[in-house]
Amino acid sequence: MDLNKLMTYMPALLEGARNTIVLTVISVIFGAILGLFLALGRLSKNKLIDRICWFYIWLFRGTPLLMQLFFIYYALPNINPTLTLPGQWIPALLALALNSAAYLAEIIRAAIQSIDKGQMEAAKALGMSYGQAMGRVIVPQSYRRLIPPVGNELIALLKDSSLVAMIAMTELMKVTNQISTRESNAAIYLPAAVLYLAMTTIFTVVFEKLEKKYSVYE
Amino acid sequence: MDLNKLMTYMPALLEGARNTIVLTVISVIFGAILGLFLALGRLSKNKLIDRICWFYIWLFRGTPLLMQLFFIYYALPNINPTLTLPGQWIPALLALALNSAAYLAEIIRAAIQSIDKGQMEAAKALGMSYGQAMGRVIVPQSYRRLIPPVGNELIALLKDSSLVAMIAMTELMKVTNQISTRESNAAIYLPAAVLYLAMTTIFTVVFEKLEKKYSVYE
Amino acid sequence: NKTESSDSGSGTSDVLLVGVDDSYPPMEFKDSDGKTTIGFDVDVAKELGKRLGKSDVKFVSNDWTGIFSALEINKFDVIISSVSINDERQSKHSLTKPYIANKQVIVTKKSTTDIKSPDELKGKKVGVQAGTTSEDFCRDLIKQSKLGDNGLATYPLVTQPFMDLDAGRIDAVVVDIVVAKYYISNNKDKYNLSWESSSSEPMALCFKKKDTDLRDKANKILDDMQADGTMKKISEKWFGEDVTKNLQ
Amino acid sequence: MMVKMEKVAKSFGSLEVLKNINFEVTKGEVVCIIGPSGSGKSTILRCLNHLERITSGSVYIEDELIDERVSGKDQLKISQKKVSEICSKLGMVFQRFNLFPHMTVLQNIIEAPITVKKVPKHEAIEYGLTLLRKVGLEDKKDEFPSRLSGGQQQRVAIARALAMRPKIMLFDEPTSALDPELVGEVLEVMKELANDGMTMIVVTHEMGFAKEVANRVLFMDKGEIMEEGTPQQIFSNPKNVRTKSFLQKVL
Amino acid sequence: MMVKMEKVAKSFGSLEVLKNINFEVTKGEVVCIIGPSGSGKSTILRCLNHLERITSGSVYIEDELIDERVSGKDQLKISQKKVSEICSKLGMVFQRFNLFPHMTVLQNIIEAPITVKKVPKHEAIEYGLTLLRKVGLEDKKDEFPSRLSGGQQQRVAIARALAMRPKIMLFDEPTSALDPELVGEVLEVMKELANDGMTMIVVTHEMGFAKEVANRVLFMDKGEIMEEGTPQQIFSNPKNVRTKSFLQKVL
Ligand SMILES: Nc1ncnc2c1ncn2[C@@H]1O[C@H](COP(=O)(O)OP(=O)(O)OP(=O)(O)O)[C@@H](O)[C@H]1O
Ligand SMILES: Nc1ncnc2c1ncn2[C@@H]1O[C@H](COP(=O)(O)OP(=O)(O)OP(=O)(O)O)[C@@H](O)[C@H]1O
Ligand SMILES: [Mg+2]
Ligand SMILES: [Mg+2]
Repeated sequence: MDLNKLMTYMPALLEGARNTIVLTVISVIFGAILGLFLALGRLSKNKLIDRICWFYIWLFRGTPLLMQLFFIYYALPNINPTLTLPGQWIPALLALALNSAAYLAEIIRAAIQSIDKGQMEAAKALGMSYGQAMGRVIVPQSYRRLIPPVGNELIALLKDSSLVAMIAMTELMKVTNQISTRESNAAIYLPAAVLYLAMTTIFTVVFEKLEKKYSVYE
Repeated sequence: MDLNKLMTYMPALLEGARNTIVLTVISVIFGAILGLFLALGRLSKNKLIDRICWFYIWLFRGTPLLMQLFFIYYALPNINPTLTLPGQWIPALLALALNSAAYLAEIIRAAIQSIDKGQMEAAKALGMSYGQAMGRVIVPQSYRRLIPPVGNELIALLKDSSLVAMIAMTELMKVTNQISTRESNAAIYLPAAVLYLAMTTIFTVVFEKLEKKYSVYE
Repeated sequence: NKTESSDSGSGTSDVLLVGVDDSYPPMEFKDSDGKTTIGFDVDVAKELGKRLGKSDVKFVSNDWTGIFSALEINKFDVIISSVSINDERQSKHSLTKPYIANKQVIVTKKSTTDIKSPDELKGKKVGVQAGTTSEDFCRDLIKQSKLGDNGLATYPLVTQPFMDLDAGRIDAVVVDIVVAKYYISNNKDKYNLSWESSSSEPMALCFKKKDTDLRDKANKILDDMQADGTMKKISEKWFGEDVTKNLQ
Repeated sequence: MMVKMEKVAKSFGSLEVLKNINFEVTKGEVVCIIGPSGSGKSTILRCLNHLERITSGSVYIEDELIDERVSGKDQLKISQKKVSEICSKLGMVFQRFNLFPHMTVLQNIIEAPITVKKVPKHEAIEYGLTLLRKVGLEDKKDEFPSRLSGGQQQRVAIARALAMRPKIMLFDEPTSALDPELVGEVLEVMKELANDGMTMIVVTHEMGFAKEVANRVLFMDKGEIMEEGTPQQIFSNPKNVRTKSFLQKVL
Repeated sequence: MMVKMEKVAKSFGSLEVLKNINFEVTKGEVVCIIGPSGSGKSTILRCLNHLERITSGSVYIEDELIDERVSGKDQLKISQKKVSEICSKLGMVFQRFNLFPHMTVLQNIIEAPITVKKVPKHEAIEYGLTLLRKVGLEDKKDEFPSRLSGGQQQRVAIARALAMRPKIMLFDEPTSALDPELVGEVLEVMKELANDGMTMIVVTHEMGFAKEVANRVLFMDKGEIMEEGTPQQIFSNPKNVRTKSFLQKVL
């Protein structure tokens, strides 16, 4: 593929890459919020809450993201038309966020559990309630340990988000496929791979910076 | 979708599931072997070896598996016809193994680095060479810590392996897509999701058993 | 005063939403900017939109897998994306009358000389796009034992069988004639059109099951377009000939 | 009576860790608990501030019944608020300091008064600085714990416990994670506290400290208090054979 | 001369950890090294068996030059084989035991003789059992280290070091990770070793042991040997002010 042609395709590729990034970042943010609640649920003394959260995680980690996407996009409206989510962005974001929440929940739980038990004891001995101890002592300490695995999850999602092509969203992978059928040429996958590499590398660097920032007290 | 129809599709689904499992397990085995060498390379004092392994990992984790599949399957023959890999299984296994090797390398490296530094010191103080210390003391201790993340990687691969549909291989996801297109009905995704859940659950249980077995000395 | 009552369901909006799998040149694909959707179906859709009194036509790019489900859950009003007519689709959706005649063809490499008809596919490997009538065609061949059980490879994208033909993993591609012609004209010294089916295989616009009124209106418009030469014009623009004649 | 345990027993599953524990501590008393590893010394302290719940028996703090159980069943409803109140009467210092690593020294000290006791921030800071001066670390107030030596960290931990204005201080082997030359500075702070009249229960292996500061020494073995007496009685003239053999090993 | 260091200096980056270290140990001698945390005691031991490389100076083991460097540059080529040989002359016991957790006690002991020295397995087992008897743990030979108390683990670690039939034993605070009542059993084994005539260099905070067993005591501070002498000289009559203040804190 010559350079001229590549340059004409570049805006489309870049727009695809932008959609990929936006999808990924927004889903991770919502996924992390839901994941935190799931993680706290898994650590809860209430057996029922623990079980529910366990089931959620089991279900969403045990089935392919693609099926979850399909389910939310195609099957929900079949079950009941009022469950039709408008447009492409909302079902795509919902599926990605629900999926990553399951992974992030386990990451967050591991980070919380890796905090020295002495910290919870010290907090309790000072009279803090479980909630205060979690909120003021345990969870803040887990931030730094969360950064590397959350970064990995974000990068995994960056690549998995290509599956939303299946539900009519246009992101980098879909744009690449479209161009490749036009050209009947696999060479277009090369610039797309470079764009993916660039995105993952940038995210990696950002997360390494963040990690350094949060290690001041170590 | 009524039960009768489901039963007629069941053999196809099961065959798809079998292919999924075979693909996954074989790729993880080869991926782990390559990953171990990459991990040792990353820990090597030789800067060049370290750099090469780093680059490999960066490249294969930074680009989507789908692109790696495309490259191996469609682009290699373009570059040089002698690079054409025969059939579907070999290129599929190659791509999955190369991809998972990058992830497993980082997992193995982390496990090795998490072994108390005192172990290497004790081994060296007893006169062992670096290789002896690694082979007899450090790596065997890392097995137990490897089991949970390798289990996760295997389950991730179980789901990612659905991408081989791109290179005309038939596995569970593809079978499901074909049936759903033919039937114009998304309900077939339900039994497929159940099969995926069954596979991930079985792998999870097996890995938990393994972990328990390897913790005798703890 | 028909118009008041008959714009049913999703057709009520001022914009016609058209579902396309826009990786199927020259029927529907991306322009050289990689963004604009163009092709024969696209022009037909635009004309349809105009004649339906819509202010605009928007294209929703949906992968072939799932495109029919997406239609029935209101993601768009109509699929205009090289939908071949078959019983399955007739029963589950509302298809118009044929608007273009399609045919299955066999494409081989220039160097291949031993495949001149489907009868010579025995022992060969054939590639098709998954879920298309080309796949159905090959499955029939398998049933008739004209093609081996392992002789069929299915791909998500229509280009992929051509790439695999290049790689030498398969011996022939079975594909819609319009697509075949597009790829052959782009790679004149690479591919051969080895065989062309005699029976033509009509394509239709595909509406939702419940949108029969809209389908009927579309049928009328298709007739008009045929009659006033619009179809011929569009066809000649994309194929250099009129492939919209002689539809049964 | 500041602290009283009556017929306290504690099991973890089938493992009996405490058996029929009875003891009292009066105001201003310094009681040292000694005994071999695993004998249940830490568990006694942890049962006082509800870090562990007793299996049966009764526990009183300042003559108030704060826990009563019969074979694992509560005889007494206690709310989180009540537990907080008990905890703020009891200051606890751990072997491994357990400072909050993500907070500076001063933040460590003011955290609990502000969040638990709702003390206004400026007041908490003022008292925190007074306490830091007392343990000789005012200049370290803005350091993170990881920058401090073990001895300094333990002194901060003492200040943190004191910030809740406890009536009784519990020390669980406060010096055994310290390098030998740092042990002295922590014991010094503890001696001062004792001299100020603080009621203290100290689990320790520092026999010198026990001899010098304790009013009473308890020797524990296998979950029981085997012997109890003044430091002279215990160290110079132990009656129980197990006390004798333990002291032989340690002294 | 079993061990000799001449003008040894060691830096980590810009941090000078050892400065102009000179000392000798003769056959059968027991030398104790004492001093505050961070003074470089461990680093001396680690430079002897190449766990760290010196920055400049010379090191001799059994009168053989085994390391010589001038400002970080090797003056001497040493192969991995040579390093193994040096290590098998020097047995090292660490503060944190560092037993191999995935091997049983006996496997821990025979591992190095078999893989490094290529001793036949049955011979290694036989000698291993002899050593286990010596440290009083023959009945634990098939246990994993995690099942042993700290004191037992440290005795296994000593047996593991002895299995290589070393000429010199190096101990780096062998008892400071132990509960006080377990210290005695380890010191007992070490005393026996000394009585058997083993050359030993012991970094320790156990002043009692140093007084009783050492032929010579070195006091280190800030990377230098500040004072050196018999236990009497050092403990009863320290000349250096820093020695005095250190001993005051510790005794
Ligand atoms: N949470 C727990 N679950 C089960 N067993 C426990 C738990 N906490 C303590 N134990 C056991 O209870 C016994 C007493 O423990 P405790 O910590 O009170 O002893 P200790 O006298 O403080 O010993 P040390 O000097 O080692 O701190 C030990 O056998 C210990 O293993
Ligand atoms: N690998 C290393 N990198 C950088 N600095 C080091 C390293 N190892 C030791 N040091 C530093 O060298 C100095 C001396 O350390 P060393 O462990 O020899 O002291 P020590 O006398 O054994 O102390 P301790 O009683 O705490 O074991 C310390 O300041 C330590 O921080
Ligand atoms: Mg304790
Ligand atoms: Mg040291």
